[in-house]
Amino acid sequence: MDELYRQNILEHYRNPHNMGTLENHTHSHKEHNPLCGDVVQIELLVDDQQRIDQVAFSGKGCAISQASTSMLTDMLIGKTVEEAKQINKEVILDELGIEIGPVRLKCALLSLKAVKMALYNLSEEEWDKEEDDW
Amino acid sequence: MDELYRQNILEHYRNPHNMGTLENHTHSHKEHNPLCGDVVQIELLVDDQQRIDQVAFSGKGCAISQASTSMLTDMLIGKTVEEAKQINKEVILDELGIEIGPVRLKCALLSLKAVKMALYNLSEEEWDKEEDDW
Amino acid sequence: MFNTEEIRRKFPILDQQSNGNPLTYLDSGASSQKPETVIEAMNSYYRQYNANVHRGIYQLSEKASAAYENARKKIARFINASTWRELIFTRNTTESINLVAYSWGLTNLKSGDVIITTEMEHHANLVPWQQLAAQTGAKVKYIPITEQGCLDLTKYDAWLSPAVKLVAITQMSNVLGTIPPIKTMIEQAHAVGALVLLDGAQSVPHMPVDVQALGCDFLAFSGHKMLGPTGIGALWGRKDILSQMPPFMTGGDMIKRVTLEGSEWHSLPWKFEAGTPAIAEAIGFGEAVEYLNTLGMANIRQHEIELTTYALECLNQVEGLRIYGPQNPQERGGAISFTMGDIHPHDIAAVLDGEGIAVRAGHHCAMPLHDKLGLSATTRASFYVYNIAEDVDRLVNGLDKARELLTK
Amino acid sequence: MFNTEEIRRKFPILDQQSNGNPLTYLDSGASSQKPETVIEAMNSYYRQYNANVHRGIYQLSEKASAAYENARKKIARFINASTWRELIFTRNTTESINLVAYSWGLTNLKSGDVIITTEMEHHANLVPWQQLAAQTGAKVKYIPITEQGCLDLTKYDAWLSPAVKLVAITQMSNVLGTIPPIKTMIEQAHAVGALVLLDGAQSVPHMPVDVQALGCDFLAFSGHKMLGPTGIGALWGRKDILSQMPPFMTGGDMIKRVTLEGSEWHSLPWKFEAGTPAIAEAIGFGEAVEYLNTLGMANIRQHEIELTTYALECLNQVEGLRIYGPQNPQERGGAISFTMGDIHPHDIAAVLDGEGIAVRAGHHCAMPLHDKLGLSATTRASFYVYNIAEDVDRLVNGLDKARELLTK
Ligand SMILES: Cc1ncc(COP(=O)(O)O)c(C=O)c1O
Ligand SMILES: Cc1ncc(COP(=O)(O)O)c(C=O)c1O
Repeated sequence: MDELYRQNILEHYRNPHNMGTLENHTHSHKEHNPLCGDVVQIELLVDDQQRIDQVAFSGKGCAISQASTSMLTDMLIGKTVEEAKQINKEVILDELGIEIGPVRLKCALLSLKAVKMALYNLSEEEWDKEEDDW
Repeated sequence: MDELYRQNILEHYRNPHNMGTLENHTHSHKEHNPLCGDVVQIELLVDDQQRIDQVAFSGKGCAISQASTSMLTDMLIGKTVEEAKQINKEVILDELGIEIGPVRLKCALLSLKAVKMALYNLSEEEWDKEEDDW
Repeated sequence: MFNTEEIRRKFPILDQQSNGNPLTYLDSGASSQKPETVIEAMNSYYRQYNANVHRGIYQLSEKASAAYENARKKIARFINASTWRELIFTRNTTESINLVAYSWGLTNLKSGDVIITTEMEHHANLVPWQQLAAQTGAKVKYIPITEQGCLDLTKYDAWLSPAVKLVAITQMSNVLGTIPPIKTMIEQAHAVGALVLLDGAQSVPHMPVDVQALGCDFLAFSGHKMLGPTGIGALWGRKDILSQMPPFMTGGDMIKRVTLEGSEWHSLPWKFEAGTPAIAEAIGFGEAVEYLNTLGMANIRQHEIELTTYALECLNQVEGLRIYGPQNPQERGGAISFTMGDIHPHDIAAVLDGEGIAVRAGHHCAMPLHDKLGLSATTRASFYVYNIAEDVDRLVNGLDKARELLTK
Repeated sequence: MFNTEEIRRKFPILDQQSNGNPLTYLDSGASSQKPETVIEAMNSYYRQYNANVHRGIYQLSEKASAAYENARKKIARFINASTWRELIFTRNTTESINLVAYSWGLTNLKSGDVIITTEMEHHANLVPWQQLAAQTGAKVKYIPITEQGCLDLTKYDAWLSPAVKLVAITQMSNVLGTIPPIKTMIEQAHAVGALVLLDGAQSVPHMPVDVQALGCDFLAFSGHKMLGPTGIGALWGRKDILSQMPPFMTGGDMIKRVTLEGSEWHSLPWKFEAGTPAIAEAIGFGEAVEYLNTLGMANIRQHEIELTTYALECLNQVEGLRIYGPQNPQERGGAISFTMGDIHPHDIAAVLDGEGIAVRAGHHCAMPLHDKLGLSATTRASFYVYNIAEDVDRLVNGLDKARELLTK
């Protein structure tokens, strides 16, 4: 547990970055966590050069999902959409820096899923493939 | 096994009593064993005094069912219908004189069920009650 | 009288460390632990007389058949069925309810008919009725809950009419703990000609249940929540009703005769048990019921009332903690769901896990209830025969720790 | 290469006396024995990390969830599924087939459609289609068998047409042992747009099965026939087809969202797994598959071909004995059904039991096949990894004894 709520996670949880809404967003998506009913809403402003200028998120969630969303939004700003596509499960888990069980994995990846759906309309099918291990 | 195929059972199996049909029967019933598809056909001649004068059986079956049917027909002859009603599972098992597993029990009791159905139209429900233990 | 020390010795699993702390298992509402006797009963089957049942004419199979059918008898007697023929083995409560929805529901319901259930049901006693309604044109009505987490029976009274064909209610809520006044509700339902199905997933493990005294028509429950193995549950139904119902699944073992033109069904209960059954699991379930009998269901209920009383007392004093469901331990079971400030239930559960305390966090398969409560999730602690006051103390300490760590 | 002595040591159950004789288990076609590793895998779950799966945020539950899902992956890989999402846990083959009949069948079949199956099917792959036909107005056609116990494929060729929506056939007969030419039959079915369901209850335990190589659409099989526990089976289906199918049973765990107005379903495979699954059983099943992999399915097939060769040789010499099914061991599995004079199969089995030999007698859940053969019952001996030539010798001796005792 003490492992799970490491300082970096607690900091993002207590003071999440990029929380709020973006009036002038170009992309957005709202994603539910089927396991707990949590919701994250992601809004992005992508410019003509396909670069992510601004990101904001809102919604309810546990510390893990709030922290991972906060970290993800930091990562996204300044990246191109192509670069953002490279962000995957491993990148998020690295950033969180904790070992995570299968249930909490959904929490940790909820915002990543929302971003992918928002940016390039990833299908549930394709998301499953990203998440699935053999 | 040697227990199961005791001499008395083998004798009835090799030379079953009252095998055949009764042209002038007053009651009859054909019963299937759902476990093995065996069939026994029972025919009875009951007189005005409600006494069983003659019994005959036909059909296919294993040694246990053939022997128990043969023994049962012997028992029935001369009994009144009321007396015949008293014949139950225990009587048959006593007569066979062997310990019998749950599967073979169906074989041993097939003809008793047929007789009860023939004589007084016992319902499946009532038969279940006779056969059921708690 | 209720010797928890002795009881806990039968559950060696409880005697382990979890994240460096002694395991405090408070999730029996989801699935209970199993005593050694249950595990050993299954091992004996697998190691000594493993064989398929019903048709084998050899020692192993005859022994297996007898054990399987004997387990059925034990469980039938446990709920005071009038005959073991009324006891059908299923995988779990969910399958038991689906069996009724498919077999009884599809043949007996039509457009305009009404199914009454409640807002506090587990999805298992809710989604099958929604599906049945969609298929038949029947309508589902949900008895609302009051502020106190009880059923608002004025609605029930108002809705009862000859159009109501089925009342499907839980005998004990897995979230609120609520025990509705089932007996009266059954009488009222019968008065308008409706059948009553009880979801006994939480009640049968935790209190004496007598189907004849209750007068219900169906009762569904799961082995794994009552010291038994996974993969086995039961549907009890009144014989006259079950006899009229068509089979649910078809195949081997449930037939009397098959030809290329059609089939005749086997008698009860086998008509509803298609294919090789969960043999080891039935045997384990029978053993579980035997052990529950040894403890005595009234004693178990009493033990849990005492534990719940203590838990409510303690939890009510935890800062920011709010309990959902009745506060009177006599009117509720030992599943206690709560929130604590705006700390997410996932986080509470995770911090507790770090302390070795196993609780559940989420919607507990009762999303409509959580919607009604305006919550997406709660944290739930639930008790069983092996739980002790110390478990409650540890929970309270863990909650304090969670508050410290996670309050913003 | 195939070290039966070593294998038998993993099955201590075989090392027992039955009626005063060493046990000779020849009924694996009905249910196999389980190696210690399978029993111990389940015991570990019950004794060390027993908890419900999927939602628990605590160590035991996370470990249980991982083990459950890991078992699914092992089994999916065992039949070479392209993703584990195609592997649905059921109770047994029978439920797997019923799932397809209810979910796929009721939504896709209409009056005039045709289902092709065969005369040699187990009731599990026959009665559900009869029921489905009765409900939808579709028609079932049965490919007849030849004198040699093979399928009369001229009929299959003749019946194939766009009206055929489903071909449901066994990959290995549990009575005759017959292995039909599945791959060609699948290609032919697909050419007219029909789907193909394989009953793999006998094939998956006894030979390599690769669903991608076969190109079938559904495959049903049971854990208990392949060294796994009772209470667990599997349905494999092609993802694109499964995705389109409505759920079968509904309740907890298979939903994404439930409101009083309706529900959204969870993704594959959970959409088809309602309620608490058979957790210990899935874990045991996964372990069984692991052990089969160690032995190697091709080796197992080879071992059984050798044993069947020897058994056919010996049995063909037994006075009055008649074998039903193909005589070429390459074209058949190791289930050998026979009659001996007019001695009733029950009596043969009972005499053999007295010698410690476990065989099955009856219609083996294939009444239409027995009708066709003009029999009400046969005696069946069936082999698996732990059987040896000596078992065949004992069987032959036992048969001689039965003839002596029971010839009139
Ligand atoms: C060919 C075949 N299909 C189906 C079944 C049914 O399997 P289960 O009883 O495990 O559902 C069996 C086993 O008896 C079988 O041999
Ligand atoms: C009240 C209630 N009903 C139904 C169920 C479903 O039980 P199972 O998952 O064993 O089918 C549960 C258990 O989660 C429950 O608590």
